[in-house]
Amino acid sequence: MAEPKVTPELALAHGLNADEWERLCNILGRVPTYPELGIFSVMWSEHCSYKSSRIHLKKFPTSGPLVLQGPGENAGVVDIGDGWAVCFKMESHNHPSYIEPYQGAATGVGGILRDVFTMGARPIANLNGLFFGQPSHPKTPHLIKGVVAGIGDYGNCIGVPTVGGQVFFHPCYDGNILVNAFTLGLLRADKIFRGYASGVGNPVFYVGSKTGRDGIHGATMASAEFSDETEQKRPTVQVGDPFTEKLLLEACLELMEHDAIVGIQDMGAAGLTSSSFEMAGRAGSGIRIELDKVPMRETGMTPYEVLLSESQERMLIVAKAGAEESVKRVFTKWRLDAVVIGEVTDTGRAEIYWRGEKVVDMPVAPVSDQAPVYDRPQKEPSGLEERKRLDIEALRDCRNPEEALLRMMGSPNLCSRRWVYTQYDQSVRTNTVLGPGYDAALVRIKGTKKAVAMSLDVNPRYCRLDPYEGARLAVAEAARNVACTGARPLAITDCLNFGNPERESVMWEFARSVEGLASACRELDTPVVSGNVSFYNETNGEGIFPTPTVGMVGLLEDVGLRVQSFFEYAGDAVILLGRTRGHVEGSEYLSLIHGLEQGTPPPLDMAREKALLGLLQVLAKERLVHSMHDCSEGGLLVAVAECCLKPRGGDLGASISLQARGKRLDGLLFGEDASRVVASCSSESMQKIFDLARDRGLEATPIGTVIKERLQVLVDGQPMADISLRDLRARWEGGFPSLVSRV
Amino acid sequence: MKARVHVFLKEGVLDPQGKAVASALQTLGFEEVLSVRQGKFFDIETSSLPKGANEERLKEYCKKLLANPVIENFKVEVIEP
Amino acid sequence: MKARVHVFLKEGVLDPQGKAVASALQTLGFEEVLSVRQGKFFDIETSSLPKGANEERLKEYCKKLLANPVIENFKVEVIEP
Amino acid sequence: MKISVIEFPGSNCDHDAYEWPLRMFGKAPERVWYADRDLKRADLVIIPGGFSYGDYLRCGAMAARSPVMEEVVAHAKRGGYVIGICNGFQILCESGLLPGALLKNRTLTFLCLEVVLRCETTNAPFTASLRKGDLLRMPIAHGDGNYYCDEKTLRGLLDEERVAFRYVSPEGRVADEWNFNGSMDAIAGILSENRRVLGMMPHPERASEALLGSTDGAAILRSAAKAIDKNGKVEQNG
Ligand SMILES: Nc1ncnc2c1ncn2[C@@H]1O[C@H](COP(=O)(O)OP(=O)(O)O)[C@@H](O)[C@H]1O
Ligand SMILES: [Mg+2]
Repeated sequence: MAEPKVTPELALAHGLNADEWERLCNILGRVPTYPELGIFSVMWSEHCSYKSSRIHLKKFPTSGPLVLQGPGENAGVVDIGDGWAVCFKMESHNHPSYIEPYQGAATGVGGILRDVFTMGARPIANLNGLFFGQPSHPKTPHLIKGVVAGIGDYGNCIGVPTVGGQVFFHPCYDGNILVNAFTLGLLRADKIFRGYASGVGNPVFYVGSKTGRDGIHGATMASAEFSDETEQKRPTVQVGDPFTEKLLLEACLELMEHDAIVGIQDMGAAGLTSSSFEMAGRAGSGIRIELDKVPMRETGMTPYEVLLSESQERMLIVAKAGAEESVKRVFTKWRLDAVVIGEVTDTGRAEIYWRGEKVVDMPVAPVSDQAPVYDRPQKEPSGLEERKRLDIEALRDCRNPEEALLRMMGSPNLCSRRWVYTQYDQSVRTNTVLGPGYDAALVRIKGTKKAVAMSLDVNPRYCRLDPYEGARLAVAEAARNVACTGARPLAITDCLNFGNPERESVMWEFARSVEGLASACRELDTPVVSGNVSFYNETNGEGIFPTPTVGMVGLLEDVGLRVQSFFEYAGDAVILLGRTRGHVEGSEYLSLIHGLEQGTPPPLDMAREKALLGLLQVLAKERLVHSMHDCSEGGLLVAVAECCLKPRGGDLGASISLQARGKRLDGLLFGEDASRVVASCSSESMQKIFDLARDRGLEATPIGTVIKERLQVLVDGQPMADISLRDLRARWEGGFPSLVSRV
Repeated sequence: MKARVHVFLKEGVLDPQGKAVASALQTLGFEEVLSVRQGKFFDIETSSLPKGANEERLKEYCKKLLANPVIENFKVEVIEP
Repeated sequence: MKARVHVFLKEGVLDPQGKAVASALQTLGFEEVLSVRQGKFFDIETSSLPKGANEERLKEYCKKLLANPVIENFKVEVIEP
Repeated sequence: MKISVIEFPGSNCDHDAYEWPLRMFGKAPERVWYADRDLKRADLVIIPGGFSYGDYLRCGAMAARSPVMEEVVAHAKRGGYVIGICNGFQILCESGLLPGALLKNRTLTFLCLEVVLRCETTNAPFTASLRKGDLLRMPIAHGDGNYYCDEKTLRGLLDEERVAFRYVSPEGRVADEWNFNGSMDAIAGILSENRRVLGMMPHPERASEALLGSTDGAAILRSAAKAIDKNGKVEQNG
């Protein structure tokens, strides 16, 4: 097949603008070949080069005494003591999941798993953050079913439990759903593998599945907006093969036991191109590849196609010279291809041959890390000031809290996620101490007393109203969820999902969100160790809400001290930690009951939050509480109701009595003031808890008692709600199935 | 009408199942097997439709539900009108 | 040889997938749909076999692997010897 | 008692099955790779859950035809003990050691949740230490656990009391809503004719530690160990 002539126009069609075209011609000192153009286009795509986000991401705190590997590698690594470390990262697979929900979500999971095991870690837990359009949108049920099945089938098949996540519905995702996949792996702290192609003469191995024409230009697609036209121009969709990935996982981990690997990296977005350039780039070396040696699944593939293919379940390994036989032996055992396709050189260039002919000859460094960097213009979105104004007094206060509570419990954003997570294997590997349904998942580390806690959080509505505060609230909520188990928050990974960065308002939202994450992480001493940026989540000019998903990881030194989220014993006292001001602006209540998404997100005092996180850990350590549950979307009453509905049955209710002290009912019951936790404890522990809270300048208020069968609420002595747990559960559990029951 | 609809993966789309079946057959001693692609079919019965509408109708089933146009093609076949 | 093998559920064996497809089609407005049974097929390519062996060989694939005799029947078809 | 755990490509509960006796008895079982034919003198063979061969084609179909399964069949014919869990159960059915087949769950989705099992017979090594009617809590995690067999086979299973476990309500009642995957007669596990081969969809190895929420699964392995030690070693070939 004749290759097209390379021109500035062709470059433009590859997503490279005039400046970039000039820049690449200068780097080469000539017009690129067609394969070279392909390489530039993917390496300099937003997805791979981070050209619009790079200057902002520098603001993150990324180091700390426990950080063994920060951003820049395939995944971050944090020390958890006793010689162990955890490796984790989150990644988006938004565009592919919208086009083909099942395969898009499945390959998203496959990709993030490879990022983690490539570091030498055995994946032990998955989380997923899902953001769908409104339930009534004709595409939504189909997208939900496909995405959930895809995530489940991949993780289930490979044998990594999916232990938590988040699902959020909003019309802003109607044309752009988000699928954020998180994986955490376990490794020895002194056995971290990295993506370095060093050591002149070392062989470069291609291992795993064969290469086909899958997803060519997936990376550039993830860097372009959707329009009705792109929906036509679909690339060949990548199909996940979890069975092969399982074999690849076992083979890689087995090989890592041998002293054979210099560097290893998965072929993710932009496939062989990005893995080879990035590995050589990190090591400051060169690389020579004989492209026609790549195992191919289809006939007639061109060098361009082989370089840009995004076929899944493949890895690039730079082995020690002389270790070729061990590599082959291990991969043969697992019935996978392992082929030497090239070697490391000292030229600083990538020289790629096809049937003896040199088709690519370009310097590595300028391509891999001198991609263009843009400080794109920013401007506050128009109308934001108006959106932030809300005359609450003009709104009718809640008249029937019981009805409001029932409605909220069955609503898309608050109802039980059981329909989702029963499709996920939660307990394979026998480590899951707290799975989905708890504030944070808790996974024990065998052979130690330790357990790792993790939670995904973000409230896009807050971020829309104030991206800076919204991002800080996401970090705070994730940390609080983790601390509710008794664990200490250690570090985060993030997934920054935004619209088109070439629009000033989107760039403004992005910059503010990054600053918010950075400041919050600095204040909580939870560095950012890995992450991912997904721009261009727009359809026909309609962007999503800023959605900086936060994945927080924490450590519980003694799993015996864990705290769970549900009422355990009738007769226990129910207490509220933290202060209620009645902030109803920006809340789920306001959106659901009044159809308003206005005002400011709840104010966050990070010093108080930090004090609260400390208190939660002490309460766990001193065994003073029987349950702790974060109070977030839906406010206090929803939090209490959630404490009643246990994942394993045996529900217990509560009799709650609150003082309004002049607050509006909606704010008191459904306001979303930050930094609050609902706890239950024996009456003997109460005083001790109050003392510990006071020492830290925190409020702690007794608000009721755990009882059987009903949830009863009094405000200033007046009955506000009296609901049987059976009804409450029916509402809460009925919500999700009704969303997906439409064809 | 009685009909059969075949739904198969488009050419070039990876078929992990077919691949695994092929290699299992080879391991079982059927070394002559070169490749296997797996597909689905649906045997459909309907009450009678307006004359001549059968084939069109089957295609609609495929477009609306039976086939995933992103990765699959289909072929319809009326067996008994 | 090129061949196609159909594997289908025996009559009487519950086919929850087919049932779900039928009811989904009905919900989509295709009210004429009475029943759907879902099956699998395999498109197989082999290197050439001794003359006349093709059909027998395909049946062996089915008996040894492709079909589960407890619940499934099969039908083989040589497309190109 | 000697235990071996078989590992197929794609098995993913092999670690869990391996650690099960290790945690309970402090003694590590043997690992047996699917391509080998040596069961390492096992009395009890555990066929673990997971996705052998990705569950492609049919769950358990390809594993059932691998070399090691010929040895497992021979072992069972000699009176050896076998337990197949989840995918292991599917493999046992595919290999003909147990009757019937496991179809797609009636929800057409994968299902992972805790179920309640009722012990239906104590006339088997795996349940001899239980009482009939005992309720056990443990998770299921499968997409194809909907047990099916023809009428005659079912009659046989019932007449010979070869149903080991049924899915029941928390109070111990058989009821449609608690039979999540839609299994015929709410069957969760069955025995071979000689009662020494057990296949079950739920995961006892995931329910043998208080930290993970239930210890009920331990009873099955403990019971088997007791029975095997009492009955004496299984005759070995070669
Ligand atoms: N996509 C998902 N996958 C698995 N578990 C989920 C998913 N979405 C939500 N969950 C689980 O459901 C529970 C409720 O979620 P959420 O309301 O977001 O919790 P919180 O408000 O405490 O952060 C959590 O335990 C969470 O892990
Ligand atoms: Mg949340």
